[in-house]
Amino acid sequence: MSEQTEESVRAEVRAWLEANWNAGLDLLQWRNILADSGWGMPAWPKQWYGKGLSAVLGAAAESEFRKIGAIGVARSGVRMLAAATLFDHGSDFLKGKFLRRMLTGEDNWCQLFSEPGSGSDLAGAVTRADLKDGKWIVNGQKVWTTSAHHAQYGLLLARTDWNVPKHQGLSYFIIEIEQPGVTVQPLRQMNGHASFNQVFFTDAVIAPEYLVANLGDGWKVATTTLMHERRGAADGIAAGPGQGSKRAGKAYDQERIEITKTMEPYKWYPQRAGRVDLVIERARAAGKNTDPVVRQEMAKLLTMFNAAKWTARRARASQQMGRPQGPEGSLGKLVGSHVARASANVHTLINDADAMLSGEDSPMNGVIAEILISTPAASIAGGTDEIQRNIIAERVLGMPKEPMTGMDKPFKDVPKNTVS
Amino acid sequence: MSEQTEESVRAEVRAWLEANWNAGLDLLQWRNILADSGWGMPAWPKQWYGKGLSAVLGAAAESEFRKIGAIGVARSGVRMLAAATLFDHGSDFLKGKFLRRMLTGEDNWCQLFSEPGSGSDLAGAVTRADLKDGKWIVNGQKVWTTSAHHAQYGLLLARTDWNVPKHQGLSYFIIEIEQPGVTVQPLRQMNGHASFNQVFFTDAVIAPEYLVANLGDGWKVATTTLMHERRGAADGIAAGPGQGSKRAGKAYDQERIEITKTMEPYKWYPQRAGRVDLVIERARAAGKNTDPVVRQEMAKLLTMFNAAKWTARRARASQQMGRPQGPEGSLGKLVGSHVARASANVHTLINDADAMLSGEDSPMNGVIAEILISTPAASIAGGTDEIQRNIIAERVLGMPKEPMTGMDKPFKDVPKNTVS
Amino acid sequence: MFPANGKIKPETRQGWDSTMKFSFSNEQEQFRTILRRFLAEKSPTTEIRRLMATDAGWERETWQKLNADLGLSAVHIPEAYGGQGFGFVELGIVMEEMGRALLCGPYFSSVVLAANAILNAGTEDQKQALLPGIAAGETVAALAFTEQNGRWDSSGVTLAAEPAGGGYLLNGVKSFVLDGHTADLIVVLGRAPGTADDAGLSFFTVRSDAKGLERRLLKSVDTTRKLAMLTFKSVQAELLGEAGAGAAPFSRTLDQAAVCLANEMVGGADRLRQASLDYVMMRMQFGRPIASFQAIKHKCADMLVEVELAKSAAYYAAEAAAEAAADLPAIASMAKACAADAFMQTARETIQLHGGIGFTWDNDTHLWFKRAKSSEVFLGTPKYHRELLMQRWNV
Amino acid sequence: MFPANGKIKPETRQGWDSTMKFSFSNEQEQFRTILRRFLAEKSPTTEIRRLMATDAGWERETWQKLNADLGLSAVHIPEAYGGQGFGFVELGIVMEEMGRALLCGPYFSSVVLAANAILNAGTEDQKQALLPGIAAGETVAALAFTEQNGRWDSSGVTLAAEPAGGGYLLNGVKSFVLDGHTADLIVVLGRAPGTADDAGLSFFTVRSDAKGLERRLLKSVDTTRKLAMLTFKSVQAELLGEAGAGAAPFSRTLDQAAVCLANEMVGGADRLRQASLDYVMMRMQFGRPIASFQAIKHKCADMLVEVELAKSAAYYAAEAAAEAAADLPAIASMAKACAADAFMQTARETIQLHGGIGFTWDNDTHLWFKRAKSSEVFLGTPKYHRELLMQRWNV
Repeated sequence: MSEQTEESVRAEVRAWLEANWNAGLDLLQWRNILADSGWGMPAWPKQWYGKGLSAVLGAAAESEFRKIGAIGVARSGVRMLAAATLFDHGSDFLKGKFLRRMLTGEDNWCQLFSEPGSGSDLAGAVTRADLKDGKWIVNGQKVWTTSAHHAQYGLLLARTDWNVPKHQGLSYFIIEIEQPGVTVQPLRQMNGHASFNQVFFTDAVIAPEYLVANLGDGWKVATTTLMHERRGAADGIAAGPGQGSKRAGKAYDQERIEITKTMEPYKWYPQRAGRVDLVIERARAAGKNTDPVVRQEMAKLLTMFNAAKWTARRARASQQMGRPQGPEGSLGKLVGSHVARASANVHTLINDADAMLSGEDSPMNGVIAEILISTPAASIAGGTDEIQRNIIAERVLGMPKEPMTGMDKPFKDVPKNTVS
Repeated sequence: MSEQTEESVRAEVRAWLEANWNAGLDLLQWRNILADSGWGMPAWPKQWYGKGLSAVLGAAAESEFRKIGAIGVARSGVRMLAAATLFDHGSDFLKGKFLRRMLTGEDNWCQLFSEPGSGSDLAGAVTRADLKDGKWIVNGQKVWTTSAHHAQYGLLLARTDWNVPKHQGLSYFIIEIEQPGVTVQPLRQMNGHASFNQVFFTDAVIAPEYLVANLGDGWKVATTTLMHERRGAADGIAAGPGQGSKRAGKAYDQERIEITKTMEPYKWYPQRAGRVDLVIERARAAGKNTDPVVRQEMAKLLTMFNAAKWTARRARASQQMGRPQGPEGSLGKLVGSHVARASANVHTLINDADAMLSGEDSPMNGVIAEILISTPAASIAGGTDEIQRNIIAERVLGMPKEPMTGMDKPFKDVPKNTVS
Repeated sequence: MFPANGKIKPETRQGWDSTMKFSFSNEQEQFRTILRRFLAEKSPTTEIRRLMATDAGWERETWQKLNADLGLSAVHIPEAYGGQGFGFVELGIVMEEMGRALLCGPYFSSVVLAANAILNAGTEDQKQALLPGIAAGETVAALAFTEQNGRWDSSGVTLAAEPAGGGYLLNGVKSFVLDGHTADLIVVLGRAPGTADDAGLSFFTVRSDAKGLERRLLKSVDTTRKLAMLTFKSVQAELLGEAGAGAAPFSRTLDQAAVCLANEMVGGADRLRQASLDYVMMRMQFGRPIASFQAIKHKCADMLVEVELAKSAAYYAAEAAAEAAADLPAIASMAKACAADAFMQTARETIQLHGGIGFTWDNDTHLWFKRAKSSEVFLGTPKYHRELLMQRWNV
Repeated sequence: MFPANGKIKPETRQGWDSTMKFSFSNEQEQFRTILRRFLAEKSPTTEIRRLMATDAGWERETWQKLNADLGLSAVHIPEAYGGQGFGFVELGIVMEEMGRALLCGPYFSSVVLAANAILNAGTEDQKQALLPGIAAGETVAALAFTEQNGRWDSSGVTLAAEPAGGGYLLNGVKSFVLDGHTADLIVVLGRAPGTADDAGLSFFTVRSDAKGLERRLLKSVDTTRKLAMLTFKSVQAELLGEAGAGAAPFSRTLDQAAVCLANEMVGGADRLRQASLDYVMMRMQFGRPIASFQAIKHKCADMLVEVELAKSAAYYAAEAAAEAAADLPAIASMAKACAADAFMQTARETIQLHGGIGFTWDNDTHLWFKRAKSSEVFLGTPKYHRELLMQRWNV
């Protein structure tokens, strides 16, 4: 066992799948088998539904699943971040209570960090948790929560001490969403979609054992969650589901339903990114591909788009070669929003008068219109361009932070937003 | 006398010029007549070479000079700022000593505020003046001084107290340039011109009576000088000379020499501004006027250029109507640098390969080349774009200043540039 | 008054340029102040959101009340035709304030497009007959000139107009018609079969209930300003003005419309700029108003520059229209391009400065953002007008 | 290896795109490190300023020493012709580091332009005869293709080449010839009288002392890279390669040169970006390093983005050239346009971040600023290459 090679692992997985995988199984039943076997999360520790394999060997094992199209454990949404956070900071009680049902897909999770009054300044959260007769009572509001309306549990950042500086007064909880004190409402965007929720807490209750790490450790724990989120984002679809196969079988049918549900909030994301892929085809269709001015703008856009793509490839390549991360890894988010903006402009140039139309009346049955009113989100969601520039300047270029005032004040004395 | 109308003033001036003006006079002789008569600076007080007229009546009087092309007093360079500053803060001794020779042109003046270590942060000056046996001893370096090599006197901002916050430790002096302790060197720019000087002080001496206002008032006095400078800049050529006429006569000949000398540092300024006036003509000459992409860029440039011009006209119009100054008045400097940059790009597009050439080998005998290597100054000289944006945000839009650290520290304890 | 072709060298502009006032009179400023207060009250965003959700996009009662109170539809229409007899400078003020308030009403379609077409093309009798109703706000008219090819000039006009009995029969399809589905009177641009471009163009008038006329609301990005597609199947129409002489009045109408749209756009842009400033002054992050962050300050400064430059171009163009200046065509294109870029840029930055909130439906920014997007292309993109500018300056 | 025409659909690129490495090997990184140290030592700005003030712009002794030490001129020339036999990726590294160091030497003219023209057009014997000298740095060659019309493709070539005796007689004028006034060997692009564009093009070689050849240094913005005008009056020349078949090797040479220039430009841009960062970290204003001001931080972040994207395009293009990839022509144009914009933008911002100091002669920024300006147009402006990109992708 200690002497495992990639080949031995692959062989073992193939044999195990040979013996156990059956598309006719009920999805939940199959995932319980996976959890018991440890093959669902081979890189997790043995005592927690895993095989204790290295990341590399774990990836090898998972690739054997993909080869034959065997379904894996549930990975979508926030559950993997929740799990990673629990492994870093959670008690065995919490791991025991939650990990398994994450993998089986019985529980869905959401993240409750952002607030109307604290967007870029997450640590400025004012949602409060107060201990009353042995229970935590939560009041406040969170926002930009994805799929809270499907979630059973949430990762909550709340303020438990107002007399210490802002980063020190936060605590990290797991909260049950399905309780009277929690109200989940959709948050509609300017493009008509509602990809996010607002979550309101009125005397919502948390059992004391659902505190993660120690009282006042909230910022530290939230930082690890965010760190895992960035990593996940970095290696792309890691957190996303296994992309619906066309295969037949009860398990596949059930997985397809699950995927549709989890992907629903994301269906406009390609438009948010500007749909560079449509530019040449639309230009030809509209007869604008011969316009020298439009050609210049298309060329600028496609150049930036390709350069950005290749920059990401460079980052991955040097990572794979085990080199220290260069600057090229941190630019994607910012460049992506430049690309989205430029693409929306080019689509406007190309579609001209038709750019005024939407729905069935607009080109590609509304897709073009959706690009034009979705791209503004690219420079905001997941950290504004301005925050990205701060990060690049400070973390990549090592430039000094701005002198911050009142970091040592008790949070109650720090000026904050009264309304959102 | 108290009941003067514009017409009575104009009549009086015409009569006086009729009796006194003669192009055959020696320029110095004529200007002494002007100084004695008060018609050289009609808006100055009577006891100081003026007529004590209102600004409006003074302007009327001066326009009579222009009508017949009579030469006025010397106005070029910094002298008018020096005079205005002396009227605001100078002792009668100083006015008596300097004002007359400013008007006759016998003395030229320069401004000694900026330092290598303090550009945007003028109040951070470290040139020091120390009182030794009843004289001020100056050591340090000033830079970006125009025409110091022709100047007899300078307006000097120097630090006389290092133990108080930076704005409180400055004093304002008049310093004789022609003395052993002062060395004037030309400062060559990337375009080959040397419009400015560096001025070095090594134990340069200032008589105590040459202190303007009180010790420690330096920043207050410098601010008035800068305020007059901005005004001057606002109504354009106010500080510039009377634009060499073609007329014959000894006085004219001498004035032409004076003008050539004073205008020398400014001869590349039109190129710095981008020479928008040449764009269409150059495009036609290079056959690029039919290129749709070049046409777009020309149209963008000419639109910005005209909108900027009309914005300035709006500001002047509402000023003339006595309305409170609107935002449009404060944008010219920043827009000017956008125009210059855009124009350099358009000239590059138009001249293509020829944009690599300079001197006789380049289009318009080097003018195009000079545009390409002079426009970068437009976004720096007289306040960088960044400083302009701060000014617009704070003074026009009323946005809060950034929290400044250590404004109350003794200047000696404030971090500063060791080298330039 | 208008030169046969609007062509004129930029150099020669300087002459009459000097006759420009570059400022509004005190009376004009007063008019603006009253109007701004009035529209702020009549067109709060709750009202905008209510009307934009309807198919019509406006309501006759509110519209007529609006005209009864201030006679807005009459502002630039000559007194001889029931108007107030002001000029394009005053009309520009109305446009700017309507753009600021995002008023939902058929003003641009009826007063700017249709009325000017009638003024430019119609006979004396027709002006007498048609304009008073528009000026009073009782008749709502629309101008149908663009077709599905989306071209903004005469080259796009294919609708066939053939003489029949006393009048004409129209066959064809018009699209992107502002308020075309709700107007009482449709002014239509058609051409004699076999003609092309500027030749053979004529204006016609059609009543909205005319037989063979089908009107369909188009789904649009900016729901505060409705677009319609009009299908003409042998529709009886009356000639407006002189047969085959439509080209000159048409391009004149387009120039005037571009000037009006430019002024409307700077109004919208200025509203957003102010809203952004108000928001960043009150929004706290990291224990200080975000307005104290240099990146935010510089963005707001740049927005001010954009908007003020665009205002200068729009105001200048309004004066040029008022004076029927020789190079109005060039100036109109310049103002349209300049204001469209400034409005779009300001709208983008306003969302950005609001952060996530700015992208939500409940925040009002998107109402103006969508107006900016549709105004950017309506009457031709900035690119289109920059090319026109070069042509009109004979570059 | 090269397709008859470089045309290929962007979609189909993805295939071989996946064979790209997107990283330099450890050996290549070592080579870069050595080279950077070496050039920093050989080409301090004092040396650049000394040489740029001379008419020649470089010195033979220094140049030959440089080649003796590292054999830089031999890097990408095949071993069969006295080279080191590396490819365009290694050549790209040399270019980037030379751009960073702003080395004053005839590298681009001799090794990139002339040697590649000989490699692409020459016969086996001619390569044997001409390349070893260039690879050793003993022969300095120049490529004369552009003329006073300043066009960068075959359409601009008018120099007449007519057979005479064994060889050819050249008549015409070449301009913008890199190091044309100092090179020992001139490779000339001419055409058969009566032909146009790609037809009838041939390469020729001429010795610098040839009778009837006049060479004149041109005054240029960037004095670190000299340009010359060459006048040919019945100059005896030797045909290089096949008569009338010059078009394909010429466009191939231009693509390879564009890739090399792109890599040189990102080297210069990166040098300026780093210099800006160093300066703002050290420069104090208002009692704090200006690097702590958000406006400065964001500018530096944007500069990094510009430069890193341009690097990606330049590196990708170098690999495409190394693999003689089917759409090298498109990628070369993309890289040239992208790197030129990034270099110019970085140069402007570097002056801006330095403030007044950055505009002075004694500050080194202007040396790179002027290189950026001349590189922006040399081999064609970004606009020109963007249009080529669209053509080469059949858009």
